[in-house]
Amino acid sequence: MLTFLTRRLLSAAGTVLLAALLVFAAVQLLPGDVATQVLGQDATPEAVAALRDQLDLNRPAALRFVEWAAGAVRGDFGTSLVSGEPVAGSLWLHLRNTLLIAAATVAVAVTSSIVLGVVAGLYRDRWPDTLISSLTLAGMSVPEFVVATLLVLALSITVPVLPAVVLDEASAPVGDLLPAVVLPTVALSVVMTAYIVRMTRTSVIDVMASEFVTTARLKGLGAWRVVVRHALPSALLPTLNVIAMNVAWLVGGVVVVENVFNYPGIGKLMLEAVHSRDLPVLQAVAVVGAVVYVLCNLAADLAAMALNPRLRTGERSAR
Amino acid sequence: MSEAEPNPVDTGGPVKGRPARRAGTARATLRSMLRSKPATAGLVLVAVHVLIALLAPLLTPYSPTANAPGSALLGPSAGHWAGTDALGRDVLARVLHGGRYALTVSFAATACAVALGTLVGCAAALKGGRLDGLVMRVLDAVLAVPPILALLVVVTVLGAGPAVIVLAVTVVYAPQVVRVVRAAAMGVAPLDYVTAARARGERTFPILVREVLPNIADVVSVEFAMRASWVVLLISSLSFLGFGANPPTPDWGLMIAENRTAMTVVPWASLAPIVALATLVLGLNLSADGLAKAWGVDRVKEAQ
Amino acid sequence: MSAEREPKQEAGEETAGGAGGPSEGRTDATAWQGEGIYRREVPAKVEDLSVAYRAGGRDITVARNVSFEVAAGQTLAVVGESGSGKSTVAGALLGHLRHGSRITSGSVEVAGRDVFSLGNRDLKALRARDIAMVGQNAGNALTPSMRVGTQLEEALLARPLSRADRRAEARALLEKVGLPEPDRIGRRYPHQLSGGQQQRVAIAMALAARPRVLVLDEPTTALDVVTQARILDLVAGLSAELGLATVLVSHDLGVVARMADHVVVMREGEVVEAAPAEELFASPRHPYTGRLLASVPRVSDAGLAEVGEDGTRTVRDRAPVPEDAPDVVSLEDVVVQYGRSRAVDGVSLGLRKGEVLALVGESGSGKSTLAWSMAGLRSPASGRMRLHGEQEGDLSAGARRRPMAVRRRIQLAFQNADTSLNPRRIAREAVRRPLHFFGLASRSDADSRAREVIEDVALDPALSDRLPQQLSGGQRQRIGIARALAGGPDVVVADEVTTALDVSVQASVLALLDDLRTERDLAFVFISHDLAVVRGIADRVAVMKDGRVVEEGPVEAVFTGPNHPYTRRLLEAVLEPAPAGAQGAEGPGTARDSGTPLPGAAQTAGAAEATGADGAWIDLGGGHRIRRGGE
Amino acid sequence: MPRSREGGGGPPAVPRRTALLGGLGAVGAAALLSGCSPGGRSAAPVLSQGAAAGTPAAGGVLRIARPPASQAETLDPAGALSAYEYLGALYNRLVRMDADGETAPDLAESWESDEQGVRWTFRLRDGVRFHDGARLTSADAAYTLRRLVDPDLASPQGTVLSPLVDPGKVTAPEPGVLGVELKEPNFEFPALLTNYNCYVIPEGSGDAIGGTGIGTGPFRLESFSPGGRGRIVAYDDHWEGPPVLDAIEMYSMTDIQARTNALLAGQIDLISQTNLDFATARVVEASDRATIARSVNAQWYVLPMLTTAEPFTDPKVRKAMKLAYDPRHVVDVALQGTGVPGNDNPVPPGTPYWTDYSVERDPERARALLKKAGAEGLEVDLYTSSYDPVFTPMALAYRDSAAEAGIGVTVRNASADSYYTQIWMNKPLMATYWYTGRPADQLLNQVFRSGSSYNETAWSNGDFDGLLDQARRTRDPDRRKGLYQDAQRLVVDEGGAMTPMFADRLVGLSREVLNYRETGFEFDYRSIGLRP
Repeated sequence: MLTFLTRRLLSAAGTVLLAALLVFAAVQLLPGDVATQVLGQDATPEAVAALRDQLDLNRPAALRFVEWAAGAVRGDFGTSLVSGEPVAGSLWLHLRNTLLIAAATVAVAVTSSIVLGVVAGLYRDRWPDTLISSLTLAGMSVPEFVVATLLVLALSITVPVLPAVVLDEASAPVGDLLPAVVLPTVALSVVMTAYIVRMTRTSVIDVMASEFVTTARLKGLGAWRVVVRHALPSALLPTLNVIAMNVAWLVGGVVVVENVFNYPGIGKLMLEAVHSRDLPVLQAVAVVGAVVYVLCNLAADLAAMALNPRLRTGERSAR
Repeated sequence: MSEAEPNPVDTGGPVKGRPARRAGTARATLRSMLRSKPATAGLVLVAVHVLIALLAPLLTPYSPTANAPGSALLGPSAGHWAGTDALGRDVLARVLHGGRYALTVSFAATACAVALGTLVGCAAALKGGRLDGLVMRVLDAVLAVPPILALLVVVTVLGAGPAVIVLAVTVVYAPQVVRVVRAAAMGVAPLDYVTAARARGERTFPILVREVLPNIADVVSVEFAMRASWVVLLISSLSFLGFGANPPTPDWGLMIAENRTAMTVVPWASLAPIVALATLVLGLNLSADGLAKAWGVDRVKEAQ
Repeated sequence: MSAEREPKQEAGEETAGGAGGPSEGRTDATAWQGEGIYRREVPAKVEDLSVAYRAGGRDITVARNVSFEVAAGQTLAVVGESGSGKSTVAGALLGHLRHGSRITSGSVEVAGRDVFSLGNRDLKALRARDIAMVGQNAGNALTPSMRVGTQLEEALLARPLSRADRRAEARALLEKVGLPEPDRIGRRYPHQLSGGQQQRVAIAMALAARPRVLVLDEPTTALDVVTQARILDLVAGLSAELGLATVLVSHDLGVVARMADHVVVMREGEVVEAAPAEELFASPRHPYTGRLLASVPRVSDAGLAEVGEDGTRTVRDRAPVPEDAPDVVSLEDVVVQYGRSRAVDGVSLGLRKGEVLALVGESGSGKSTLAWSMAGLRSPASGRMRLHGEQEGDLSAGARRRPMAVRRRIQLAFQNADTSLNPRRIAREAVRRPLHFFGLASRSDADSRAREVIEDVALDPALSDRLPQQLSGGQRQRIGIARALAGGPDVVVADEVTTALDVSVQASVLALLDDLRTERDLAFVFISHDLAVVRGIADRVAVMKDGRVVEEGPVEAVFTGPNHPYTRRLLEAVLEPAPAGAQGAEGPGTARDSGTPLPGAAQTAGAAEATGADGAWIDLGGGHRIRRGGE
Repeated sequence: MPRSREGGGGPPAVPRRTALLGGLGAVGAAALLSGCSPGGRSAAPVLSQGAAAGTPAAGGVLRIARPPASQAETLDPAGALSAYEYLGALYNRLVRMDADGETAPDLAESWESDEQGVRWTFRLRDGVRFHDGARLTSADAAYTLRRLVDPDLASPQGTVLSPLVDPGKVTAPEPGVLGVELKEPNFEFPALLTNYNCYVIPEGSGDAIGGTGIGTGPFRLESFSPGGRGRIVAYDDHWEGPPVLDAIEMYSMTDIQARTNALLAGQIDLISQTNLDFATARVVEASDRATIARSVNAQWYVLPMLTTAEPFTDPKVRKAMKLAYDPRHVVDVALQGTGVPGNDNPVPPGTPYWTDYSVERDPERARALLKKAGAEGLEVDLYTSSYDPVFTPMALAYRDSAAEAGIGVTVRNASADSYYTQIWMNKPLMATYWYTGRPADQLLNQVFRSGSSYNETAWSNGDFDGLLDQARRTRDPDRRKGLYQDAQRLVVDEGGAMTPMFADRLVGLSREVLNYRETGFEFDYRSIGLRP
């Protein structure tokens, strides 16, 4: 178990490092020199040279990457080209804010979608399934920016119960941000729920048709017991990965929704960095995204181990 | 040994019962899809969108790009069924033409992503060993980079244009296709007919083309339909963020972005493209479901 | 139609008469074990049952007008090949139908209640108390996420027991099914148990409710022969002890013979014959039953059995391999590794032209790995593996590195007819490709050549335009063999080629292989775990265990002994399709010819002295040798 | 002034700065609102002309949504990255511009020059105190001016002032008097000090001013975070008397839509630096929480042709581009009539030096010119962005119009955030705009003079430069005006900038806001207030 964890963590770290390298390399490949980009029209040769010097661009890329990575490990992501401040500070704040939405979304979407998915799976082809499946299809067919726009129109402008946009900046206390979390959470949950419900439904249908559930039924057990004790653990297994991928997506994919709500999260930070070619920020965001992705997958694996003793105990006997 | 479903004894009669899944018989697939109402609806939706895109100029007397300052922001009327936008352009005309951009770019992007992903995924599955390890490692890292970030970087750097969008979407989705296709190909690779080919000493490429590809064609097709629906959404999101089509191209995402503030004044200027977009995505989703069902592909599991 | 009528009436009579038949006495005696008040009640009764499901807009009948009943303490076997509807009937006894299926006529009565008219609650109660089922594969039937002890205790919920009592009872049950250390086993998860242990747990679970009816659906099919024998003993003992009415569903006539008092034979959803076991095995009345029985290979046959239309059985003479037949393949000390473990650990064997060498062993013994290695799919880590003949070839190279001429001379045929053909290509294509690939036919005449090859395996060439799923299992297997023949090989490695086939089909495929061998002087490496099949087709046998050959010799010698203890265990576990009674002195479940007493360890040692031993081996002469050391 | 770009490391600064506002036309609007007569364009602006006026409640807090200049913005008025909305509230200038475009006293009560227009004397208002309590003296004003021309600071206005001001010759002879001796005569000098970069800061505060915001204005700084929120509160000791409001809160929102939604949802009271597009304006106007204030001719829109880039190096092509299109059509399409045609002259109609000169549209002549230039069937890319909602409609309208002269225009959308770094002055043809509200002299010098850093067309014309020099030396106002008008004609005939229109700016604000008055490109912070 411990060795397993160590191995997984090491491989996760490798993945993050490789991802960081990819981003770093991609950034190097961007047409145009960073210095020229930043200077724009004022890019006289001397100015470019000076800035290159200042940005440390004159040393080999490999060396810079190693140094950067060494800093990143210690939480030092360098300095923003735009604000001149350390990247880490605003990165953590934006990440914290996004995690706020992400946590709320995960809580809402995962619970509701599992419940809905199980119901749909159990009532396969009957009206609850038809209803839930139609709703999820609708949820999958409407882009989140449409959902977000409609929500603002309905709940902020027509009936102003919730803020349309976030007025606070990234460093606002969590308490101040809470009311602003509601609408983004709803918008994201709609989309996310749709996918997880479908997954859960299929998985429940599969498992309910499995031999061991049939056996449990034929043992004369109650329906609740069959579903909760026998079917659910196995049914949730394949769902875990979908959830993990959705959560990972949340952290990188909230761009559109954060944009609509002016929410000071990592998506907004990313968009700003892309626009202003703020490479250190961009790179830091990419790494944070990769870390979240890797952690989500790790969490999914651990959850899978909790649900599946086969993974937990390792293969022992068997013939 | 227990009977799964009736199987013929050694009499030579065709197998009954089992859903026929025969090679090359698109007709059988179609028939099986048409038996399901949702799948039929999906196919019809997609077909209607394709038809509209093809016939758009015949369906409306208005140009989708002509500005008519005199008739801006009109509500629906006999002249303009869905009203006009802020520049006086006929909303219906723009929506009808909008499918052209959405369909072409999405189709091209999906095709590239799926083709590339299929190639790499099959190769990794068949070759196995170190190549597979390497591919999966790199893939994992690529998947770890937030896709939207990759997309935005590509688009900001190369500028927004159909070709760039296609490239960007390929970059983002190909790795996911690789995973799915690889898993499917891994399911086929150990099967005896592939083993037979390997025992003959056939090279990897003929094995891939002759033995593996035909048998994961279903997975790939379902993948295609499913990805297409995501790609349509993604491209509209990009347009919405201002990274998509150049004005005055009629594009649904762009239209929604342009007109969403005015939703209370001219609701149809944004609702019409929303409806168009949603129905196309819905159609693709339903078709993917139908295809998956007809071929017995577990769509959700494949999606992992 | 007539085939169906007849047995139905027969069964009906039995029901109507309420008595009669050899089992009557026992029925009455054990009926007392029911509730307090005696009721003249049959524990399980199926009457005129028809089940159908809808597919492609029409009804497909899976079971038609099936009737039978089981008395307490009795075992009724439902026998049939795949597609006979036997499993459907088994499920119906518990009120369980596959999704989409429904009853179109008749009824199922268990413990006096009409199963399909029960409400949810009553049905649950019935399953919890009166009837239980053990499925084919306990590995799938046990919930993977729960400890087996917990699952067992769950099955006790219907009984008014305290928690502690339930635990104790669960422990007792595990003990009862012969599991050692029940406490430890109870804490394990299903995957931590072996297949046999899993099946024992499943049986314990079924017994937990103290049911009156026990349904066994192919309970031992997934198990090794040795384990199978033990499980069957267990079930037989428990049924007798508890006075259960047992319904056994099986395709294996050996198992049925061992277990059943009464047999119902089904084919394509219909009952073709129902009779007391002894009667049925002794003199089957329906021709189908006769053919079925005759098709089962027996270890006592000295050659392949051929079955006539009417079920007559003649044993074909084995064509002897000429003394001077040259070796086509020789293996010397071959080691094949998977990672660090040795799947094949130093095997030396020879194969002569026109000879069938059987590799026998349980799963995991390394026999398939060895075969695949010969076919060039996995290179040995060490040892020599050579092909002889007009062209010498090194077989330790992978297929791709072998010269074309060597490659085509050794070919592989597969076990599973479902996966051995590319489902997207017509059957002929599977044969055409090697013809073309090996340069044996030009593009233009490859097609006609392929037809010829297909005809050679006794298939109508018209079938060659079909896709695999439009062919039956046997047909597919023939195409698979045709594919192996297409290259014009000297050696065919046949990996469990008949294992997945129904007995009647198996017989015809075996006959085909035998014909091919004689006609073409082909050598076969025939891999099988079924000793009866081996006895019929092989010239020589090599028994493998844990990657090594433990015994090797001419088929007669190996089947008469003396043997390696492991071989002996395999032989003892073989079940023959003759009812327990008829097997007389041999005792139930054994197939030994009483004329060949089993040599004990002492005999083995003695034989060794007689002929002289060379290190690890005891040579019994005539090419028969046994590895030293027991299991 | 908008358009600064500047320096050293910062990205675009400008953009938003430049910001906003575009106008929307009244004319088309009418049709819309009144339910539209078929094909007709009636007039009658439907959008209200100005904000409600009246007696506001004493006190109150106004919430403003603003686009941040950058994540690195500061409160330094002289810099390129200043947080513009704060400046007018925190600081005062020596001279400001009144509603008629004339110079008016601010911190300087009066000024005069010698005969040559070289020696200038400004008399400062007495009793003015900075927020930190220090008295305003001419030393502060002198410091401010010297700092502006300090090349190290690289103030956008530095490029305008440094040819004139020698830091050594800025003197403070007595606390209430500032003396400036120019390097060359310039009778327009006071007008050049109306720029927002010229706000007066305390002597020696240059390094800290970006964070402290200490000035003499009606509000003082309470908090400020770059690219984030901030709050300013009434400065009771302001020399003109305290402002109506107690405080103003500033919120940064990059997305135009977000700002609008916040206004509609009642989360903020005023959208600053945002010209609403016509459709949005109608939504805002229709809402019961918010409305629109119009600021007439608040900005002028330009399609600058980079005269150093093909194909616009050829004057014939430039001329053809201008002859090809109909400014009226552009106004109609892009502004729905809420503006006036610009006829390629950047000086706002009705301002003192404006001349009514235009060249008649003539697509045929344009065709002929192109043929002569060997550029028949000209295809050009025209870049726009969502930076301002009018850019794209303007580009599309130009595209329509130019098609008649056989010119193919491809409109390309570029990212708003990097628009002023990647596109402006980089691409041969793009859409942009400037605020009006700057003196004609500054405008012409800054945007059209050879070598000026804001010369977005890179046009270089000796005659034009000479006219400007001569005008500055000319004391007689009428003659001076004549020279400036000649210069305008040169711009129209030969320059690289197409100026299709002047637009009203549509400002979204809460119905609660009273006395929103905008002059040039800033509003009156003192008198703005909330409904009682």
